[in-house]
Amino acid sequence: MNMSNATLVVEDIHKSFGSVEVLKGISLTAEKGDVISILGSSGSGKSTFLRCINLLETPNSGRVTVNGETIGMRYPDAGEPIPVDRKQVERLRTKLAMVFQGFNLWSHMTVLQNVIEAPVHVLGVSKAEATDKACALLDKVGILDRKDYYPAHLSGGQQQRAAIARALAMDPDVMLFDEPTSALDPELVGEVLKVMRDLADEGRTMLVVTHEMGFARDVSNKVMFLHQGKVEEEGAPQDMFNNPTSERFKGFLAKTRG
Amino acid sequence: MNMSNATLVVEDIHKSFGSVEVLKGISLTAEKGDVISILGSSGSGKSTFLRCINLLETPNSGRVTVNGETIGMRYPDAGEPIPVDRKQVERLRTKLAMVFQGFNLWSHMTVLQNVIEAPVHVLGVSKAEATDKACALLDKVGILDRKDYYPAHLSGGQQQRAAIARALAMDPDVMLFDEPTSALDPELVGEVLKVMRDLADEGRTMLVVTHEMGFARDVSNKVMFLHQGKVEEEGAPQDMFNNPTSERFKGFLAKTRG
Amino acid sequence: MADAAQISPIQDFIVSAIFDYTVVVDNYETFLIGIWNTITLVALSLLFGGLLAVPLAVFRAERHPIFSPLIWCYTYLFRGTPLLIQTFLIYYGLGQFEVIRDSFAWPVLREAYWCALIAFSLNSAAYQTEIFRGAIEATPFGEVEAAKASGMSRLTMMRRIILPSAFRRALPAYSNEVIFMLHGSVIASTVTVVDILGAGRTVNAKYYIYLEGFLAAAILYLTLVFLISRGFKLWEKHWHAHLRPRSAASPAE
Amino acid sequence: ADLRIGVEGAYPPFSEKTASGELIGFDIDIANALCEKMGVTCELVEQDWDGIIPALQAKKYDAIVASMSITEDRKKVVDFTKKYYNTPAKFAAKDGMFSDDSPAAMAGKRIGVQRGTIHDDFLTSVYKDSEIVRYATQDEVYLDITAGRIDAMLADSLAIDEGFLKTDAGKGYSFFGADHSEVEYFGEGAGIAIRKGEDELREKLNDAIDAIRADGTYDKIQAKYFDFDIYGG
Amino acid sequence: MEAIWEYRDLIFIKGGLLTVEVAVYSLILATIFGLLGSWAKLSKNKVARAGADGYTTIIRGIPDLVLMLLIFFQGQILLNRFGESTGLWTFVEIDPMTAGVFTIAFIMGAYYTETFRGAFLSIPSGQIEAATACGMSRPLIFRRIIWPQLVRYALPSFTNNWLVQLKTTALVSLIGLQDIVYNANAIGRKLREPFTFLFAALVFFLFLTAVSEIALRLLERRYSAGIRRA
Ligand SMILES: Nc1ncnc2c1ncn2[C@@H]1O[C@H](COP(=O)(O)OP(=O)(O)OP(=O)(O)O)[C@@H](O)[C@H]1O
Ligand SMILES: Nc1ncnc2c1ncn2[C@@H]1O[C@H](COP(=O)(O)OP(=O)(O)OP(=O)(O)O)[C@@H](O)[C@H]1O
Ligand SMILES: [Mg+2]
Ligand SMILES: [Mg+2]
Repeated sequence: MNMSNATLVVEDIHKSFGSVEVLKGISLTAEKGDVISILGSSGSGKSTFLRCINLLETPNSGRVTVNGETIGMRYPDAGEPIPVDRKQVERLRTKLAMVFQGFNLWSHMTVLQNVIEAPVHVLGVSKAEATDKACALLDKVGILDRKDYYPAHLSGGQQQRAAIARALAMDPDVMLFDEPTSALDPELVGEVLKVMRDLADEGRTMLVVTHEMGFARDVSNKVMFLHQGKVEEEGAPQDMFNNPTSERFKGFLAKTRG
Repeated sequence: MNMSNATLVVEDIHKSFGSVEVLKGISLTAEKGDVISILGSSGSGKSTFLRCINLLETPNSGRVTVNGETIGMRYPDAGEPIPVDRKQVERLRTKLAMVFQGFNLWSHMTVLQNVIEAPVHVLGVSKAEATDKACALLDKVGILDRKDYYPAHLSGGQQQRAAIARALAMDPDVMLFDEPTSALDPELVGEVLKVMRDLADEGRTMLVVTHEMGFARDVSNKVMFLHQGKVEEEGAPQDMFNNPTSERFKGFLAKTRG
Repeated sequence: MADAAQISPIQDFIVSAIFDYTVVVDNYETFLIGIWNTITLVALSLLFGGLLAVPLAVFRAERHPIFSPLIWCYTYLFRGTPLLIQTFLIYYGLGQFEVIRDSFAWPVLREAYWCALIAFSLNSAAYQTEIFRGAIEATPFGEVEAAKASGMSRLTMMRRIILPSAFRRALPAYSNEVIFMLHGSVIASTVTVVDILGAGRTVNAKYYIYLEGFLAAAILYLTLVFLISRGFKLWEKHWHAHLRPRSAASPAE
Repeated sequence: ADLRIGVEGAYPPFSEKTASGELIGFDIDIANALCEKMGVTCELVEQDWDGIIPALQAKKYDAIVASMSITEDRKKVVDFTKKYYNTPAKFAAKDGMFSDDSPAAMAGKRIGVQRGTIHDDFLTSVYKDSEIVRYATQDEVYLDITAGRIDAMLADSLAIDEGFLKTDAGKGYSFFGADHSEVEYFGEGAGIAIRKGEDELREKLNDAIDAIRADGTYDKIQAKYFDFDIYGG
Repeated sequence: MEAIWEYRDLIFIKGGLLTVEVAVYSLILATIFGLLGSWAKLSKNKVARAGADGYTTIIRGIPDLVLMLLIFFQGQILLNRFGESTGLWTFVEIDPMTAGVFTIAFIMGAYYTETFRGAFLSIPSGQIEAATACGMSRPLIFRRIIWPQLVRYALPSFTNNWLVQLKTTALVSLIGLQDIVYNANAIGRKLREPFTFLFAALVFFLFLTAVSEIALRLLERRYSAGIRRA
């Protein structure tokens, strides 16, 4: 596998919960600037895959390499594998910013505080600098005027945009999105998709689990379709959407269009 | 008004909440075996009217006569009217069994206990006799196998059928239904409507507040349409549904069909 | 005349219920000492109790395999027995042992005030541990994940995300604990500390009376509770801005 | 019971409790003897010292036999019978710790005393430079002097002697300074307190005191506890 | 240890029994206060509501020991004066037992008031309507529909309050009631072994709490029939 200048390489990830194998060997390579959409029906393992990448779930086997640095794992005889070096995991997580379906903003902090929190307390950026940058980012996602609001006082779309700003504030190499719009009312989906589209245009590397076919087709340059923990089909969006080869993906498309 | 052999006669009920008059003089006569559907848009006063009949709400004026016996009311100079004789109200309530939208089963009792509760403790029937009869009724509504379940462990449709059995166990002269199916998932509505249809076929006297046009049209022999606390139109279902005279009822039909 | 005869017993009754406030005013210095002792005792035991409770609560919430059961025993012991006995044990009980009387700790333990403070702090720590543990365990799971995903170490996460949000959630329960601690602090008066009740007892004993000292104490306590409740309401209003419904939407500050 | 009598229960040798919870002591015996003389049945009610007068006022009992000194202050709130004994108050402390008991010598020291007693009044008025630590019962004073929480204590000399110095715990402690019986502070001896205005009861009690002194009952009781005359001059 | 054995009767039998007695009597009375209080708080009558609010505010504002001392002394005096001035009675004794039981009940009643109020509000109002619609009388509704559910919803908070109440009984020792704390303290003082005796009392309380906790949890399980669990 050529990983010379790939930003993120994920190799042969397996993951079981108890006796159920949820991921059965999934690999993925993201070059700089790639926008990869991950599709699949509910329960196919999309979230689990994304969470294995930044080790929110510990994969049973497989390797994750970020910018050429592979996360070291130990495999004890009994029990779950453990990362060799906690610090390494924490450092690499700062490179892999994640945006959750449920926003997960810290509810006791204002939007601005949410955005500067990790830069200041994880990266060690000065507060003034972090604040300047945060304001720029909040402006970019269009909620600068809400910077002193608490999350509970924002609409879902605004909360998700704040969460995106929070992720961007880490200057991540890869952004991971797990169904960023599916907890939103239909009217609010648009504003979040627009921000994501802008990010793609900027050349950000992004992995997006989504049910928004429009986004997958128009914005991403690679699409990956998961089924029962395996990659059923992958390729460029125009090929996949116009000439789906696998029966399952055809069925999936039919259902989501219907 | 001829009330010789009418089971239930309601005359000129007025009811205000605070300064808002919700019922502006409503009358109704139910002969034995009548199935009367009460229609009307939300807020038109259907529930309030039903609740005035068994004095769950105290009407400001008007008379309710059950089987020839009129509920005596006192009208003090200030404040709400009061029933002259609590015992009379309690006795007549046993003749007017009510089935609520929200089922309102007693959650600390099993289905069987719910059904025998009032016969044993209000009518003074022996427990053995009440149990026999309850089992027969539960069989009739099709949930005899669930008799020892607690309400929380039943589906909505099963709960509503238990509530109907509870009402039937009182051998009421009139059954009052307040939107008995509207809190149910669409799949469960059918099973409750079927039970109600069977009751109508048996010749039970029933007053049914409902949004189920099919039921009103096919099962009832009288329909009453309320609008803003007044009877806007009433008559036989075939006349009313085929040739609605009032504009408002026409509009209502158009909306519910659409 | 008949009226007067009827009124007088009632008047008599009422007059007998009125208390002689001059003895309280004359002894205001004793009461000032009492107020000072009560307030410092309550404040310090809450503070020391809290300092102890935070790490204990973290160990409990993380279900540390060794510490967690030990801490459970500690909280059970202190929550399951009367504060009165705990205080007596520390004040009268420890003095029973020569080793303790000869030890370095004795200069502290020989002071009634310190004994009360130690008993109250240990007791309050047990209650506060349970309060904080509940609050920590109630941290929304997603917020913890978000913290992990942004590369925070466990310590940073605890310090920046979990504890601050837990403290805010604990506030209503905490205000109750403060009031219960104030209630409990009267036990100090049974080990010679002149707290508010102690001041009342001293004044009572001085004049061979019963009502005035206790009633003055009751009024002082009532006032303190009122002030504490008010204080917490304001604090909550400020600290719970992030929880208020959206209708009250307004920027922080 | 015809008469209820308040007693203290933690002031040996005048009143204390046995393992089975029975009250014993000089005050207890005197109370019982008086009742017998008056020909009434009595009930003894235990009450901590600092509530002992309030409880009398509240009619929880009708008389107090608890080594209560007859003083002017107390006479303002209760009536007294004649005295039934009179012994001086004395300071006690660790052997050799103090050589005299002048206020100057004891300045800055902690003196333990039972709250609301004449000893408390005396210390409060005379020993202004000492720290006075007040206890609910005399037993607690003994406990804390052995624990070293207080430097000295002041109480009735007999009580200290019998209740503390002669016990194991009192080894190494002794009296110091003068006998204190200044009438302005210590009154004219211990009497029986009753509610104001109940003269009939007082006269009956006075007669009974005279009677037990006359018929030798008093001496018998005294001999049980002391080897000298505590009735005083 | 031998000392404890020698005094076992006085401490555990007499004292311990008295502690339990005070706790149980005051529990019964406090439950009644609590029911009355919650009824008043939920009633439409403004005076009743204000009275109940005042009651709970005062109790929350004044430490239990202070209240106990006030009631023990001043309560007796007021009762006497009232009896004398109206000529109804000359003396009704409030012995330490009555005062202790009454005071604890009065204090805890305020907490049970909130317990029962909360429990009452948890009963879906529809169930009461359904009972009314069946022709049940109000006492019947209370007995058959409200009470069993009230017990169920009140139990968790009731358990907490009971544990507090059990510990509060220790305070009766301070008004001269010879419960386990009083006896342990007095004997410990006399024998100069206060730690030994107080520790015995501590263990006794630990035992009481553990037993009642287990018993109430079992009761809770029994009464929660029909509740859907997450
Ligand atoms: N913590 C867990 N423990 C046990 N099973 C789990 C856990 N997390 C996920 N699973 C199971 O793993 C499978 C894949 O879950 P996953 O959340 O990855 O699916 P998904 O593709 O994201 O679905 P959706 O579109 O519904 O979010 C599911 O069957 C799920 O039940
Ligand atoms: N207890 C009450 N207090 C004040 N207003 C009430 C009360 N109950 C009902 N109302 C008002 O009376 C009006 C009629 O209410 P009612 O519940 O009878 O309507 P409905 O026809 O049953 O409507 P729906 O179809 O929504 O159940 C409404 O405006 C309602 O807000
Ligand atoms: Mg998912
Ligand atoms: Mg309705």
